[in-house]
Amino acid sequence: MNEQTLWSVFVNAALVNNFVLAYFLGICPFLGVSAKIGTATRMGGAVMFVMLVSSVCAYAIHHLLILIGVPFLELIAFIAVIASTVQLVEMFIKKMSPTLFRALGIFLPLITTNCAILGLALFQTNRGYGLLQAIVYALGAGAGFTLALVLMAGIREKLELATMPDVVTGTASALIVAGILSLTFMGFAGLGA
Amino acid sequence: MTSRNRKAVIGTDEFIKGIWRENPVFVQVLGMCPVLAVSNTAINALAMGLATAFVMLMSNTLVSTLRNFIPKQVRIATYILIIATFVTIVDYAIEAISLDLHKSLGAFISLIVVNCLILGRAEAFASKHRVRHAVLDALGMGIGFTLALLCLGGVRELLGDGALFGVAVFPDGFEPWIVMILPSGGFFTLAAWLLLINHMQQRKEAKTGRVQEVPR
Amino acid sequence: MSNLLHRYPSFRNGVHPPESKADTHALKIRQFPFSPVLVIPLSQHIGAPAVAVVREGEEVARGQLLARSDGFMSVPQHAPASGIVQRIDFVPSITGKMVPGIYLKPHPGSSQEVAEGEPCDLGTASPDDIIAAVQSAGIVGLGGAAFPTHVKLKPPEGKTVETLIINGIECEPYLTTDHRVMLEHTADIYMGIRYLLKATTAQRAIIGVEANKLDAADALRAAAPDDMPVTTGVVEVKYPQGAEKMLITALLGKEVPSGGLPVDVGTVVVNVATAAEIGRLLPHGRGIQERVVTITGPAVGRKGNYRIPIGTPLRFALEQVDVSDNVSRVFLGGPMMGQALSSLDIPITKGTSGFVAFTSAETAAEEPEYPCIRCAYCVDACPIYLNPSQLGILAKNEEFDRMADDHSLMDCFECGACSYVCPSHIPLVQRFRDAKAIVRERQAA
Amino acid sequence: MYRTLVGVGMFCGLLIAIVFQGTLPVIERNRAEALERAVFAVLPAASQRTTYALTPEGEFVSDTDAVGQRVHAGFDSDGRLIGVAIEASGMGYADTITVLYGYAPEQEAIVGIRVLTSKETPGLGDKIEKDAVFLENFVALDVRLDPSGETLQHRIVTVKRGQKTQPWQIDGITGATISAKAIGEILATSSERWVPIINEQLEQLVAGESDDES
Amino acid sequence: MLVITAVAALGGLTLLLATGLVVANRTLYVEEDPRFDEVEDMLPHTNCGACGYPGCRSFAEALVNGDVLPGKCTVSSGDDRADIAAYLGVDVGAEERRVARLACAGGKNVARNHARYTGYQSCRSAALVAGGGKGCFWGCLGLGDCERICDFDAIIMDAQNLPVVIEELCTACNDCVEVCPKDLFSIHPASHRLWVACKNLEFGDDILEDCEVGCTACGRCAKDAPGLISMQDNLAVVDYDRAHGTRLPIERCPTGAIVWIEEDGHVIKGDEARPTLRHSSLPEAPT
Amino acid sequence: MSAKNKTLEIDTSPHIVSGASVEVIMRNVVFALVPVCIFSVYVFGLTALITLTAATLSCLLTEHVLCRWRGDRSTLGDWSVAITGILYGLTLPPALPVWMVVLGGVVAVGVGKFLFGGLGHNAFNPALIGRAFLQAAFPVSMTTWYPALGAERFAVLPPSTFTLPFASPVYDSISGATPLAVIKFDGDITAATDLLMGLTSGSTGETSGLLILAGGLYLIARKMMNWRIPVAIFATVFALSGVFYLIDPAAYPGPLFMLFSGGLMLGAVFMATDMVASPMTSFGCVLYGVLIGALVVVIRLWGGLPEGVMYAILFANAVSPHIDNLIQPRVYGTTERGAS
Ligand SMILES: Cc1cc2nc3c(=O)[nH]c(=O)nc-3n(C[C@H](O)[C@H](O)[C@H](O)COP(=O)(O)O)c2cc1C
Ligand SMILES: Cc1cc2nc3c(=O)[nH]c(=O)nc-3n(C[C@H](O)[C@H](O)[C@H](O)COP(=O)(O)O)c2cc1C
Ligand SMILES: Cc1cc2nc3c(=O)[nH]c(=O)nc-3n(C[C@H](O)[C@H](O)[C@H](O)COP(=O)(O)O)c2cc1C
Ligand SMILES: Cc1cc2nc3c(=O)[nH]c(=O)nc-3n(C[C@H](O)[C@H](O)[C@H](O)CO)c2cc1C
Ligand code: SF4
Ligand code: SF4
Ligand code: SF4
Ligand code: SF4
Ligand code: FES
Repeated sequence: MNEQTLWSVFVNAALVNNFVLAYFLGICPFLGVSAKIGTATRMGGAVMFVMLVSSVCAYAIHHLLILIGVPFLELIAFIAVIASTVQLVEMFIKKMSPTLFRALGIFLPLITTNCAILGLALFQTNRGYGLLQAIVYALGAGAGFTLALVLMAGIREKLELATMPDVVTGTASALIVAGILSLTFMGFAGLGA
Repeated sequence: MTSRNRKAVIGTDEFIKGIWRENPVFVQVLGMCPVLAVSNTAINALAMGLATAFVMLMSNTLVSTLRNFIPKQVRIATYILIIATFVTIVDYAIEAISLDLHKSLGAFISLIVVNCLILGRAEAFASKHRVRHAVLDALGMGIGFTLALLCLGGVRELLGDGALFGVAVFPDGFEPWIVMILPSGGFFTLAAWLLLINHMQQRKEAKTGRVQEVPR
Repeated sequence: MSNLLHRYPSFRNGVHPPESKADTHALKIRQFPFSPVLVIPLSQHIGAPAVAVVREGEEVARGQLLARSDGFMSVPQHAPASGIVQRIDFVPSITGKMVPGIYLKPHPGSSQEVAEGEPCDLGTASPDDIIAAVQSAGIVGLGGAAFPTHVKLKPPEGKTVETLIINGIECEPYLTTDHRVMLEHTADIYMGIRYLLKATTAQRAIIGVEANKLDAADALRAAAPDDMPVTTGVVEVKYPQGAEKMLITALLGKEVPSGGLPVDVGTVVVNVATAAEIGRLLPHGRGIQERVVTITGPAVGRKGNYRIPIGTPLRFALEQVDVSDNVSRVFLGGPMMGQALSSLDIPITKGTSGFVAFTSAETAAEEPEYPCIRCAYCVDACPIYLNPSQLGILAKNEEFDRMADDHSLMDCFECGACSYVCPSHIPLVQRFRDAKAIVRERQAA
Repeated sequence: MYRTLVGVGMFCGLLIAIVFQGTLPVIERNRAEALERAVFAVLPAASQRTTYALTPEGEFVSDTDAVGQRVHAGFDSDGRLIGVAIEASGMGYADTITVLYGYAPEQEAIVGIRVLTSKETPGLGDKIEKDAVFLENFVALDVRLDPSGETLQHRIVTVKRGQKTQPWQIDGITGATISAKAIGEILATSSERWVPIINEQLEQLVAGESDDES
Repeated sequence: MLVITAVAALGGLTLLLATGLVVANRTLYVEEDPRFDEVEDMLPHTNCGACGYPGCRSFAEALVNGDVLPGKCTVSSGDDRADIAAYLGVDVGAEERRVARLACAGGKNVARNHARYTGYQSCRSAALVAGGGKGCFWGCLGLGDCERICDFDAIIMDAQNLPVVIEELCTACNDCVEVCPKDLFSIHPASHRLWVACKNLEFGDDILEDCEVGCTACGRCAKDAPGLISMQDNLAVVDYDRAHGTRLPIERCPTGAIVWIEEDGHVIKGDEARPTLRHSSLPEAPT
Repeated sequence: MSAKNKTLEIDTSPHIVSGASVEVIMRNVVFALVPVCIFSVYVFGLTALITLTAATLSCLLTEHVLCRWRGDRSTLGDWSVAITGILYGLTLPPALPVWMVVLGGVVAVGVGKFLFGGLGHNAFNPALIGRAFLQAAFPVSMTTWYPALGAERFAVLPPSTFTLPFASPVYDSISGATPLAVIKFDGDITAATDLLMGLTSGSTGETSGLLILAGGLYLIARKMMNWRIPVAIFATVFALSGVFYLIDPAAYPGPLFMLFSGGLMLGAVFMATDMVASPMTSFGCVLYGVLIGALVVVIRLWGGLPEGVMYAILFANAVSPHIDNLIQPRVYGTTERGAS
């Protein structure tokens, strides 16, 4: 059992131990989808949504597997269930609201095979979060991911118009900015204690 | 773009390309999370690299073996299942071998499941090639990945701890650069490697006067 | 100076270039002689060129119609002097292109007498009559744009003009034409306003004067007729106060909608010199033959304000005022918005409010261009509240569509305030001109 | 399609289950050893241990399947209770710190501490694991109960290095004040909860027959 | 026992998920361009986002829509990318190659400036100031807007400040046509060899004061090739709808304003045309 | 008359310029910083002089070398890197080993400026990047403070200053804690007059708030600095900390203490105002200032670290493109703002 307050869970996941900048989770989309602010924002929203879904799924699976006595299937069950659930949601959104799909749905496949989602499921299980804590954790992690992504996108949009030296290609510049952001986020240490 | 003649591709190329030309870390920039997260020491980097390589090897083999039996619609799901299985296996194996190592790699062993690199090789390569080639490909990619991780882990451990594989390298009194072991150090080190590689590439191009096709 | 003591109304932002008007603002308007040959382009205004009604070799009298207007968006051209039509041919123009025009050789000793036409009687004429008379007098905006004035006077269907604004701002450095006109032709201005008020059916008129011309404001106020709803508003000295949008904002607190015309906020803006010309010409039914031009600048020996016949080649004009040998740049209009001349064969036209000549000594050394340091000087200067810095960066990256779509490029009216203040010496307005041209072409395509 | 997917699924299940069963004994042994090492480290005089769970009713039971928070009682070779090893955690500089500390009822003091997990900055925050002066604090850190037996007489606090004057104070670490304070907080909170309970139920903690639960 | 539970559990789970997806696929199917699926299939399905698109599917859509090139995908091998390119490229039929051609030959060695332009170095800006100061109002200002805008490096400014189109590199993208303030470029099939390299609309030898290679509208070329070449607005105009494979019209052109472009890009003038050997620029001529 | 045969020069308008230039602005910032540096040397003695010199020189040299390496002309002439160097030096602890100072200077200009494309393109404040890097790399050295007004400060150098490159510094005789650390970890408050006069331990430049304010006022008067940013920061810090002080004066420090302690003055006046990394519009600058102020208060009061000005400014740098996107001036004659 874990007794962290919800606020502390949230601040920790969002700022102090930001998923991307401190835990290195979800780096691929962080580098890939952070070139435009608009895309980054929508991606962030989609991540937050998937995190919620998978957090709830993971909570359920974890307890179910313990119940039937095969906790060692956790990893494979997590990934299979999360991936399928997200795919179902994706199809559902595509059918029901093409606009929402354009805005959020197209990011969903990208997110399922992303460390941040599985990492969230594993961490919340490791830490023994209760359902409510797990949900807040997912929200915090999603918010932190979005924040990092959007800040990154803002800077990259600006850098797109800059005359960087030839050796600095897209990925390298993104990594440098990420490093600096990570330095910056160290300032939040100790908050939410 | 001209299509290269596929038949002419011999096995060695499958092996070599992953190490340098299509290096998963430095060229394809894939699977960055474990690369950055567990490259704070050379040991971790090596272990992570080997674990990933093992999973890739096994899943590539199995996928390639089964490639003609797996229906198209469910192939991704199948690959994920296969990969997850081997990851679980590796996870338990490492835990059995060394609890400490397992602890320091943390969740990132499990996260090999979602490493884009492995699924990428399964889908892009193993599902279309014969087992022998798939194995070579996995080996090449795995070694490339491990080497890249070592490049990072080495630099980070050296500066961040003054040691390499846990063995002190600098004389006493060395002031460690703690930033290198911190997350930002991971980003900076990888960026530095990329800059170096870009620089070398450009120097080479400038020399040969040829604009290489670099994936942008 | 007076700016510091009083708070005069103004628009937001803008810049304060040195005024450089002291050399000429006290000098009375003097009459210029005729040059040996007058070069009269058929298109001295925005719109369709006039159509010549004289033949080569024909004898014309001063004030006689040389070319008639070609449609509503066009004005006629009158002979600036009595003489012989030498040639109807291509004449040099400020755009660098040769354009159709008339070479008129004045008779030696041609008098300054002008042929009378059909007067337009203020008491009896209908608004439409006045508008027609303004057109046939060949009047265009003398403020610089040379837009046919009668077109402005006729509000589009469904719009009404409430306020007539007379633009006596003259915010360009160096120029003092309007200043002198306000001092010396006060009566003509008020006569012109009477015509304009009647033509536009506006309720009132405001004469806008910058605070550096308080003597002109005093003169106008002193001479204001009691029976006219006209006031004189003094506004802050600031560039580009004279731009009609800025002036309307300063005087009325309204903003002309983007892409709209002054009439959208119930106003028409007419330059003082234009108003004076209307008041001078319409009672006699004459057409424009000359205009007041400031000739000044470090390269000019006898600076001053001159009444110069239309068509006088610049070379002749400069010779008359003892231009220095090492003149290197001549700008038509002031230094902020004026056009540089490539050749002295270009004639003075109706739109020429002044020209400024610099010697090579004033030609500043080329300053190196730095990257934009985002100092926001330009943002604080732009009277249209654009973000010239961002526009400049986008222009450098050739993101023209983004400039237009996201950053309102097309609202830029090229006042140059941003380029003026930029500490990085970035040629902002030049880039915007290029970008606007490209965007316009893309939109047309 | 179904056949492949389900087939692969079942095959995977089989594979995992086999590996799991194969490695389980080794892993369990590893874990038990690690735990044992930790427990004996924080209770230096102990040589055997029994794991208890605190049931919701507030009883200690040594049943391995019982639900409830676990503590590990350490005994010397004669079966005399040396102390109790308790796990506690709290927020450190970077992330949650988990420690195992040994409480000796006889001395009414904390007699050892071991950091189980911490992400504190290497070279700084990780001094809480390595700094000799700091660890010295935990040879006998006073957690005396006040006469009522319900709370501690003095709550544990961390003070600046060199300013320790009382046995319940922790001498901090320069340059890692935050981590050192966090340890103090963790111990204070945990001891305030556990010490009264343990003292009340001392008699339930007796040397058990099962040392290794595997 | 454990093994059986595990096998059963995973078997059940996969069965459940597969059923769910199959049912969903039936009920929630949305009609789309089939090429999306095809192209998506050729992609590696890693959904890594490295291409900058949110997942392989979006990338496939972008590929089909022509917004992006296959090389953006870093995961797939060169062969796969080639396959995709080939798949998408099928409908680009073999068309005649088209290139940009410049209608001005007035480099600084043969054409004069009236005034010295010192402002922002861009043809567009210069063109707004008295046409740029060049004697010939229609001629190239030589400040290289076209060179800068060409994304394919197909234009270089030569020593005489005239743009030269490298035909192999030119993709006929039209950018230079749009950018030139003097409208000097137009896109032509590469087979158009006969070329009028002037746009000056003035008449007579006065032109030669400003530019030694301008078209004086003498009309000899039109006489030599009646029908093919006509004089319009004081300028020779080639009617490419007729057979234009003849070099004849250039022979008597006195200035060399009409030229013949060889296959290798070499430009040939008629014998009458004064060969211009000068390489230094002409002095500025005040007017 | 020969004038008529002259070839005229033509140019696009405007034909006159205001004369403002980057060098002049940057040079004046350097002038405004000089008193701060002098005072800091007075307070900390020789070691501060060495630190400031090493910081400035390392930045200048890095810029020069990198420009040359890139094949451009050196951009030392625009004075901007001199500001970076001096400000970077002013953020460092006075007794920091010179080798660390140089390393941070290389990072400041190399990573913080050059890799981003040089002057005008850096997304973050380069001086602070140098400091943030050092803070993360050598946290102990970066939080070891040399005491102010030591008796021998002009005679004896602390042993740490000339530590061998890459070796750990020795800080034996050094003590001293910043007012912020004192209040955070011990709960004591430093006297206000000491703070105001700058007679406290701390970074080289966080000594005299009054001199910094004077420099800022000079630049504001010459319109080389946007006054809204420091004012917004001060107002926010004052208001927020004031509220908490009123709620519980025992637990929270007073607003004046908050204003004059730590790097707030230097940061708010000279570093947050770096035009390159701050928003363009007036309202955007106010928002930016409020964000920095609020972060400073949050980090100081509830965070783990005693001081948060650097992190607050870097974070706000990262937010500033978004502020610029969201807060665009409303274009004349329209009702919407300019940018999307
Ligand atoms: C195409 C065009 C149409 C215009 N139509 C009108 C009009 O209908 N009514 C009017 O009052 N002014 C009209 N104007 C004049 C403008 O309001 C303005 O006075 C003129 O462009 C000169 O302004 P400037 O000297 O500030 O550049 C028109 C201008 C242009 C360019
Ligand atoms: C930047 C700028 C500055 C201007 N300055 C003046 C000025 O000082 N005086 C003036 O009469 N018109 C000035 N104008 C032109 C006015 O906008 C407007 O066209 C003119 O007052 C209309 O009168 P007109 O058509 O009778 O010339 C300026 C225009 C612009 C774009
Ligand atoms: C990169 C970095 C890492 C840090 N890590 C720790 C840490 O792990 N534990 C800690 O207590 N303080 C850590 N700190 C905080 C500072 O060292 C802080 O100033 C110090 O704890 C204050 O203690 P002092 O007053 O004894 O110097 C860190 C600071 C930085 C910049
Ligand atoms: C008011 C003002 C403040 C400045 N502050 C900084 C600063 O904090 N850090 C810095 O590196 N440069 C600063 N500069 C200088 C300049 O903007 C800096 O070199 C650029 O950030 C480098 O591109 C400042 C300049 C001005 C005008
Ligand atoms: S030129 Fe355009 S952008 Fe510049 S200040 Fe004037 S209106 Fe604004
Ligand atoms: S005035 Fe110049 S340097 Fe300043 S923000 Fe504008 S464009 Fe940039
Ligand atoms: S062809 Fe046009 S765009 Fe190119 S240099 Fe000449 S004038 Fe400029
Ligand atoms: S801009 Fe386009 S059309 Fe012109 S030369 Fe370059 S590729 Fe050819
Ligand atoms: S490895 Fe790709 S998101 Fe983590």
